[in-house]
Amino acid sequence: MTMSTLEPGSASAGRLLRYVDALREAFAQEMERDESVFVFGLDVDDHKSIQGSTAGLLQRFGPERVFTTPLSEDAMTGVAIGAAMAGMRPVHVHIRMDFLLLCMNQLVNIAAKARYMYGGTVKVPLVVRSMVGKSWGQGAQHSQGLHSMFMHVPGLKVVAPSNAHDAKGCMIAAIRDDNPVIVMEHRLLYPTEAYVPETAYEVLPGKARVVAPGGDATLVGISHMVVECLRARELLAEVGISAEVIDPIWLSPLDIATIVESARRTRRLVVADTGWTACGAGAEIVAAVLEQLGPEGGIAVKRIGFAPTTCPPSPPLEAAFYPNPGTVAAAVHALVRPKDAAWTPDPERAKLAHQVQFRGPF
Amino acid sequence: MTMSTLEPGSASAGRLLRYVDALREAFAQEMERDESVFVFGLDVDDHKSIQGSTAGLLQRFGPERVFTTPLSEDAMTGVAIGAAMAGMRPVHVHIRMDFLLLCMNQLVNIAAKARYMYGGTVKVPLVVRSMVGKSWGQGAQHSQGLHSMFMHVPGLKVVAPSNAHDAKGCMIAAIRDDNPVIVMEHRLLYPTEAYVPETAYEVLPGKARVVAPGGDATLVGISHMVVECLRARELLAEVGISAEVIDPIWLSPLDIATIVESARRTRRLVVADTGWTACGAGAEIVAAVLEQLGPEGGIAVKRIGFAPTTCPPSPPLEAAFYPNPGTVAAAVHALVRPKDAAWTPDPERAKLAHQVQFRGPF
Amino acid sequence: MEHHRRLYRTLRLIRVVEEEVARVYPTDVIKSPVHLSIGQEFIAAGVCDALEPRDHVSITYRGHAAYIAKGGDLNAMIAEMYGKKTGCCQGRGGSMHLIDMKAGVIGASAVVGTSIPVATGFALAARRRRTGGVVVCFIGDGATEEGCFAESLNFAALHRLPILFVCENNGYAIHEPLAKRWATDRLCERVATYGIPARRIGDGSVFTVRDAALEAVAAMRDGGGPAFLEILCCRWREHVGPNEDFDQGYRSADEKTPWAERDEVARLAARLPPAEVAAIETDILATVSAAFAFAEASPFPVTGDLHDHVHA
Amino acid sequence: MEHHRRLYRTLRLIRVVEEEVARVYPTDVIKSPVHLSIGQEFIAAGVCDALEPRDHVSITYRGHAAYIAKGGDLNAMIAEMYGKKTGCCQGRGGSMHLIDMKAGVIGASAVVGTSIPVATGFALAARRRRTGGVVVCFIGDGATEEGCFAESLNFAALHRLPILFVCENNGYAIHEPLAKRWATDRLCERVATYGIPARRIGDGSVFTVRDAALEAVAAMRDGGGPAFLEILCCRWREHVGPNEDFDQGYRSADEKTPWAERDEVARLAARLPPAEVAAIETDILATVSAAFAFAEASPFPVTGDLHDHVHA
Ligand SMILES: Cc1ncc(C[n+]2csc(CCOP(=O)(O)OP(=O)(O)O)c2C)c(N)n1
Ligand SMILES: Cc1ncc(C[n+]2csc(CCOP(=O)(O)OP(=O)(O)O)c2C)c(N)n1
Ligand SMILES: [Mg+2]
Ligand SMILES: [Mg+2]
Repeated sequence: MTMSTLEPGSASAGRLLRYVDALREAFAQEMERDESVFVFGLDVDDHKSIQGSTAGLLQRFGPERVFTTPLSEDAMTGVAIGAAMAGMRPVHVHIRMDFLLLCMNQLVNIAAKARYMYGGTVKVPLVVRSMVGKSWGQGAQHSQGLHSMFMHVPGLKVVAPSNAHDAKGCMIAAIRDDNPVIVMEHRLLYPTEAYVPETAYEVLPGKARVVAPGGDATLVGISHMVVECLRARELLAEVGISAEVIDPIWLSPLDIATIVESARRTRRLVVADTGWTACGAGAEIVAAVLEQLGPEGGIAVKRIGFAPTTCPPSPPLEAAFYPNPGTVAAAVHALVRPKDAAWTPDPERAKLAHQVQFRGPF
Repeated sequence: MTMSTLEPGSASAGRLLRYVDALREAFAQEMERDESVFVFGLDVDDHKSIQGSTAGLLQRFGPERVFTTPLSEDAMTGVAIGAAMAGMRPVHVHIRMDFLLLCMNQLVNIAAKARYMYGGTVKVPLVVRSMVGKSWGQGAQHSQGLHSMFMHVPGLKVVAPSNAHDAKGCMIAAIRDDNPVIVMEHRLLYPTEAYVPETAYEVLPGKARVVAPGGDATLVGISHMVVECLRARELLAEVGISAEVIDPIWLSPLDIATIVESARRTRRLVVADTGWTACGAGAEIVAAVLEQLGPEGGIAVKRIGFAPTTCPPSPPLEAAFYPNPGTVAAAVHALVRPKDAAWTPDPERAKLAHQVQFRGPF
Repeated sequence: MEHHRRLYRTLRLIRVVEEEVARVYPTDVIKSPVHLSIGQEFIAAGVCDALEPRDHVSITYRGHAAYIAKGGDLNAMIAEMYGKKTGCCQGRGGSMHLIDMKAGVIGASAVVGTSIPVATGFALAARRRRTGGVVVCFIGDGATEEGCFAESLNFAALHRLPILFVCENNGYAIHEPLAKRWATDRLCERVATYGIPARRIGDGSVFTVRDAALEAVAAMRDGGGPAFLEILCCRWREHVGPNEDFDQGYRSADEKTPWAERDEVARLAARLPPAEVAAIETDILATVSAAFAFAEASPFPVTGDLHDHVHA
Repeated sequence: MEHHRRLYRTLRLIRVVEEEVARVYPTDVIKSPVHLSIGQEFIAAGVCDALEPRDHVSITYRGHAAYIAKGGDLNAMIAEMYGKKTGCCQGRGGSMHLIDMKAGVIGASAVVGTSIPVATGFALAARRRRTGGVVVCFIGDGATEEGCFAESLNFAALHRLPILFVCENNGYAIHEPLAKRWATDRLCERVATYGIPARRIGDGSVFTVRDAALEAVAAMRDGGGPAFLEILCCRWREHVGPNEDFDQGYRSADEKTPWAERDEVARLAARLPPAEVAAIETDILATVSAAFAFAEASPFPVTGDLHDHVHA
């Protein structure tokens, strides 16, 4: 299926490519360009090659630059940090973001702090790839979007590309960045397509993208939720509400100015996240926008994300756990027309195409 | 020195006790009451006994219930979880909150989720004690307040007592709680005194405390920052600004209603935290208050916390890294009198007594 | 030989359940990934035969065999895989998080290795409460690479906890062979340096496994400390999912051949009177089809249940 | 014996620096906790004597000795402890995070053990870039209890990385003795099961240490994999801070006696011509007092520096 958030503007807009292939192209091009780039992590070199995102790299670059590891996420993260400090550019791959909880010490106590606590004498050009799993029984420990924990920590950068174009551009930017970058990919985005230039390019921190314009509410979607927000926007349009959808792309550093500008105009801000809301990215965005708007404040705000529970695999519970275009649209509607009766779009129409298709195995 | 936020109201108000001794009393009373309570973790049984907070417990309850461990924070956390699932009530002690980064997997992937993912068939009555270090060269890895990471995760409770009275009451409540509770203590609070009842009592989740009333601004202080907010309030009073100071005590679950009620009245909300602000407790409080206030919104907000850098040990840098009564007061002033010139209290007067006294070693 | 019959029944029950799971899997009634233990049943069956009700077992996401062998509720297991309210986790766990506290099955983690210290904590509690119970902690070969394995061994040995670690060494973590993960295969030797009796079993025999477990458990009940068994085995199916995967190129079907030839299920059947085998078979088929029918008939949880059990 | 003189100079330099740190400590000019290595100098001195400039060492928060022995800038070290802008971390590290990338000192962590995998990563880079360099990773006995130690050993051995792990076993982690932390003391035996040559040195001799390091490093430069040394030693001072602590009840002064009797600093001095010792002493005192004067005279960072170096 096609889910292109970036229309072809010119010849240089590239071909339609899947998110997973865009990632793979980023690795191949950067490994070609720079000898110091290497890709490692559990299962990067097997025939499944991380859902295909590392396919062919072993054959092309050899086992010194593409290799699996023992099940030792903590030490392997330290190894990546050391190699990065020594001048290499490791890309450390985790098939689930949940496993980063095993490496928090290395990421937060070492990677994030090394440059600062060593007085600027070292760099840690490290990329940590991690994937958020969703639906079909992923359950408690294979489903978490933990980006807000990393956004909390100075010294780390965090990026969550929502489409194939940004997947390639952000990954290349991350690899070239001299700092540790946590890349949050989303499993459900892997088959989605966008126009992707063939040559290497960077989608750099500092610029959020207004994905679709609107005047009644500002709708910020994170990662996969960008896609669901676009669908919510369509549903809202049918009842005469116009939502502006913004993709922050980079979560840290965060381009808050673009969101502030939009919210100042629409007076309503909804953040839809692929994670829990408490101390989440949505809390950060809401608080930062309101600090910047200052006394003029007075905008209505709402965060949407995972329900405040562990992720349950049973389908009816899972459906209630995750936000979806219908719940997003309903939340926007409630802010825009607070006096109206609550409105929820027809659940059938609110379903997302790629959401429905996905079925196991992992 | 005396820093009593709770005045003696009656005979039952107890004696003046230091924070550290209040903690110790809580352990002793609960261990006496319930055989299944035990206290373990690195160095709980040596002559320094975690700054004195576990002093005497070994002698009284023996090495089966009070013991040190190998340097294996990850596995020891799992051991605590298993023992808790099996019906014990472990109190697992870490002399620095920074070390919890070694146990994130066990805390987030197991402790927080066990009851939910096992369908309510188990309980995890676990207490994790951790201390925030501050000043005098603690530096990058011995200074972090990581409560917001835990507030993010459903299934965990988080508490940050700011005075001796709450230290005892919250610790007893945490030990009796059937869920995993992360207790964030603060090293600088250890010598501070408050009136503490002799008998056992619980300071339960669900009720924030209005520590001092005021009409111009709502000032929420977390952990140690409550003390600094009270000092800021005095400084503000001198220029005719009246700040209401609120101590949430429990951060998760959070009594947001008390804060909302105050902010609705004062129209200004400042949260002063002992941690970074991005996706921090302050972001959560600001966003939750604004969601609840709804369209009436229109209040001015500001978060204060660690500077967005790693903690540097050099004194001038450290002084700039931490918020203090002067910076808190200045922030409130800016919200209350946005058109006035910025005002900063005399730095000498803004210093905190116990802050000045503290000098190493650890 | 009463225990022969008992072992056969357990082995056969596990095999039939797993094959039924594999059979219905393509119909999408199972709402979780499944990690089958076909070919590895002799380990759980042999070890759990040495246990008593007061003992605990800690299992993995590849835990169907041990769950069944320890006497976990089969209806609740299948219902859990179907995502039903009657599941052992009320649909909140799925196949990777089976638990049955009544039967002494203390749960499973989908994060490899992380149940090792949790199991060690159960052993600490057993020691402290002087229940006389022991804990068996099942793990895969991959789990031994996680740091918490070494940390847990040291702690268990230091405190002489009653815990038997059982490593099911099937030679692979997903598709990665030992040679790409282990510097050497001197695992038992390493574990022994903690003062933990460690033994490697390579003959694939359920009886050898059972005897080793009996011996280890007896020593623990006498106040001995932890023990360790590394048991070689072969995973007959793909890592996750219902199919074989010898056509995927990462391993050859030859690896399975010797194991298939000495399949314990068939071997034990051949040594029992045919009538007895037939009776057991009838019984098992009834049990298993009842369990699937139970799962099928059970209701799903409803949306309103979502917020239950976040806190106790 | 040129290397005898060189070793003595290093030993004595470390001792004098540490004693000066202890002396000035009560005046509060040092803005960090200090973990002195007095009594343990022979390890860093012996090991680093086997190294070349292209080699790296990873140190701990008790890292003054190894920092100096590898040739780290002394002025920058003392200035760092004073919190000065001229410090090796510009006042952002403090005594627990010394680094001198020019001298091959790759930094220290205050979270015990966590520098082990980082050092292993440097060894991976050295292998990949074929620098011919090796890495020495200094750790305490306590650090071996952390899971990342086992994980790192396995990985280093699997990839045959050029890294020498040196465990300074002083018998304590803060005040906790080995007996409360280690199930057994068969550490070298355990490390050997990874295929890593492992040796325990108990004689306290800087020469024994140096010879063992030379041998290990030579093998690595020839393409050999990792090696391990466990070196027994005694911490003469308290865990953190400038004082002795034999009066605290957790250990007796007798523990120090044999070590003090064979103090390598005194022993090597006695074997050199007195005039040479005196010349070295003059030189060292000048160096050390210059370093403290440099630190004293250097400016503190200013508030405006706070946000530097968060990102590269
Ligand atoms: C900590 C962690 N890392 C990686 C994974 C992905 N993963 C799932 S199963 C598995 C293989 C584990 O192998 P082993 O322990 O030998 O068990 P087996 O599957 O062979 O029974 C891996 C790597 C995971 N679930 N958890
Ligand atoms: C992960 C971690 N746990 C606990 C501590 C507290 N701590 C600081 S030093 C130390 C002892 C370490 O002992 P060892 O490795 O033997 O080194 P030594 O101090 O004896 O040189 C401990 C437990 C810490 N800094 N980091
Ligand atoms: Mg395996
Ligand atoms: Mg030591």
